[in-house]
Amino acid sequence: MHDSQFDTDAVAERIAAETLVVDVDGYEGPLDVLLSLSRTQKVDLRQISILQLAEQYLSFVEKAKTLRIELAADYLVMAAWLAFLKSRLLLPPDPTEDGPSGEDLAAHLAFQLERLQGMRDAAAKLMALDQLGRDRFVRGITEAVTHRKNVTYTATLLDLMQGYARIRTKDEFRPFVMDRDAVLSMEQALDGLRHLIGFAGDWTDIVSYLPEGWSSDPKKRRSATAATFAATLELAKEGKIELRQSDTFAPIELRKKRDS
Amino acid sequence: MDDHIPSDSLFEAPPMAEQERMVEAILFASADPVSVRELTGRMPHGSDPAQALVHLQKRYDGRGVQVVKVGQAWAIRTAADMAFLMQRETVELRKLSRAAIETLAIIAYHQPVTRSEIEEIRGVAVSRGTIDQLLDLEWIKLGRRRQTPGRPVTFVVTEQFLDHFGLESARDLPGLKELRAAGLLENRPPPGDALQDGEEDPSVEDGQDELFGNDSTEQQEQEID
Amino acid sequence: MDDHIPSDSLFEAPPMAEQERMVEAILFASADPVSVRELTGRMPHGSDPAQALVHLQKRYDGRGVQVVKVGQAWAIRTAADMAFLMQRETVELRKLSRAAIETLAIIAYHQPVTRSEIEEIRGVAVSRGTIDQLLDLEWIKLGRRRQTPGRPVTFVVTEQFLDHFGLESARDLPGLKELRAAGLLENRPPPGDALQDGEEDPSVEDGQDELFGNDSTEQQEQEID
Repeated sequence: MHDSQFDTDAVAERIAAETLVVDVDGYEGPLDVLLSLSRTQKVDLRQISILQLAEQYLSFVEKAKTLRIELAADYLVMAAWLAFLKSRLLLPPDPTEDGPSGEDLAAHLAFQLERLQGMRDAAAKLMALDQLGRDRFVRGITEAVTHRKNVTYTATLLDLMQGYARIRTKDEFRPFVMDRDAVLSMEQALDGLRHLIGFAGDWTDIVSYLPEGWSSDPKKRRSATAATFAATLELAKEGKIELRQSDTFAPIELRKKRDS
Repeated sequence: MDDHIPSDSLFEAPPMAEQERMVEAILFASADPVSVRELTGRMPHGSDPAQALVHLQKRYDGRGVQVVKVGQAWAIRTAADMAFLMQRETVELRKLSRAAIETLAIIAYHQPVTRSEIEEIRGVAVSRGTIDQLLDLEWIKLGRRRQTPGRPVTFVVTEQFLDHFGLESARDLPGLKELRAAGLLENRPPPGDALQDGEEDPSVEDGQDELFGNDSTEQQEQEID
Repeated sequence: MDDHIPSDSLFEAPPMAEQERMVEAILFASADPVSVRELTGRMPHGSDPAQALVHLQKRYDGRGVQVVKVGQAWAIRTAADMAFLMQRETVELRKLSRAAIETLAIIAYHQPVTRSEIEEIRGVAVSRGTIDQLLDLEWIKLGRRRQTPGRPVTFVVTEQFLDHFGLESARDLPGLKELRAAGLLENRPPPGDALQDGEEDPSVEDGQDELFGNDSTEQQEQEID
């Protein structure tokens, strides 16, 4: 009799333990476990005994431990916190200790439970509303709004000017190569000088060697002067002529090298 | 503003009865809610769709289909008591997990709400998948960032959410008043955390104000601005 | 047949007003027109959808949507005179392509100008489409034929062109020098040019002439003569 009674208890315990295993999986965190446990007190959440709840939770965790159920860290954190809360609630307040009282902490936990329950109820009410596609339906035959697109092309005067400038600038680079009527190249100057140095017996200002028509126009004169000067340097290097300048900005003079 | 007065006199708006027909035609043609702004854009110049909607809504009162307001938009939906006729049209709703349903409710009732606030209420971490699923359903979206350290994003419910659950605005959520009266929508800081949470307090109260004070849609528009 | 009589008496058919609501909801939500037979199948036993349809059709008479018979089935459709609401005309402003702008600019600055001249100036072929687009926009038109072998057509800009760009005449187009002063030249001119510009004021004005004169204005004047 006794034995069988013991067996029955053992079976019941095992079933309870298995239920617990299943339940742990089903729980949405420690607060959810607390909320479920609070229902066993069969009182309004506002009248709940937090102390009793803390004990229930701690025994839940103990049971899980004996059954070697791995509880997630947050369940253990909650257990530790509830153990602390329990001690706060049971022991007379220590006047030297700062921080919230056990009652404050308990009240907050009660608030959290009530709030979670409130949200659960709200979620249920929400899902019970007339949902689209289940209770209420949208139009079956819809008409798409046809978009007639009228494309209007636009351009501003600025676009036009930039476009033109773009083309013209492209042009300008071409003439830079071809359009050399105002530029005397060193080769041209050199060619001219080679012919002329034979006549340069004495010191002569290089300006007098500028080709015809290159001395009046300032732009042409500048270009021709530079080219001619470069050409004289070349000829001096070749040893064909000698150059001299008496002073800064004084005329540069050349003469045929006598030795050659 | 000034443009309006001369143009109103230049182009005479159609009679209100005609405007009502137009709104009716446009709403019937669309499965999605149509905003008053869009109605205005599609109707002849000078039309007053908001006024026409009032007439139209009254006309469909008690009919098999209803003219309903969804946020700032309007739609025609079958009356809920006709659902039994609609087996053929019934859409298989994606089965939402308990976590997803609770998270949705928390966002709806507490919006704008941050992820850590959701976690604080549920007492458990919110998985990325849950948020993703709700975002995917277009029932929630990102609200404006909370002006607290870290500037966390907030979540708010969408017009599709309102449309799906047949709500005109988030203020019409069932049981909202009771929850509020019971103080359960307050973000009450845990005792002892006072310092840390004290900083957040103003913004928390902002959140409440946003939910009850302004329309959630208005707030969303502010965000866009 | 015999089955009918007892069942009619067993299940009372809903009132006709309710049946009308049902038909309304079904027609609204169905993706396809619904036959009377199907309505009968979906509605409560003893219903008379044909009769309900008559009522419903009358109710929607003159509304923005109509209850219409499509073959052997019924549907709610937009009233014919509301069709205009289902079209949305949008005017899209699109920038003219670079090729078109350049071609237009050449025509404006060099008119009258032949296609091969445009190509010579641009350095690339001008597509037929570009010219067509500009003709289409009525910004260019055909000028008189050039009195050269082949008598090629020339292009000139139109009144509409001047209107659009706010010009009194094509001669009001800014010259190269002004473009450069306005910083519109993308590439810096070669150094030699800058010198020229700086020193030779008369030649600058020459430059202007070059712009209009050299190739274009002279031709233009010849043509006009």
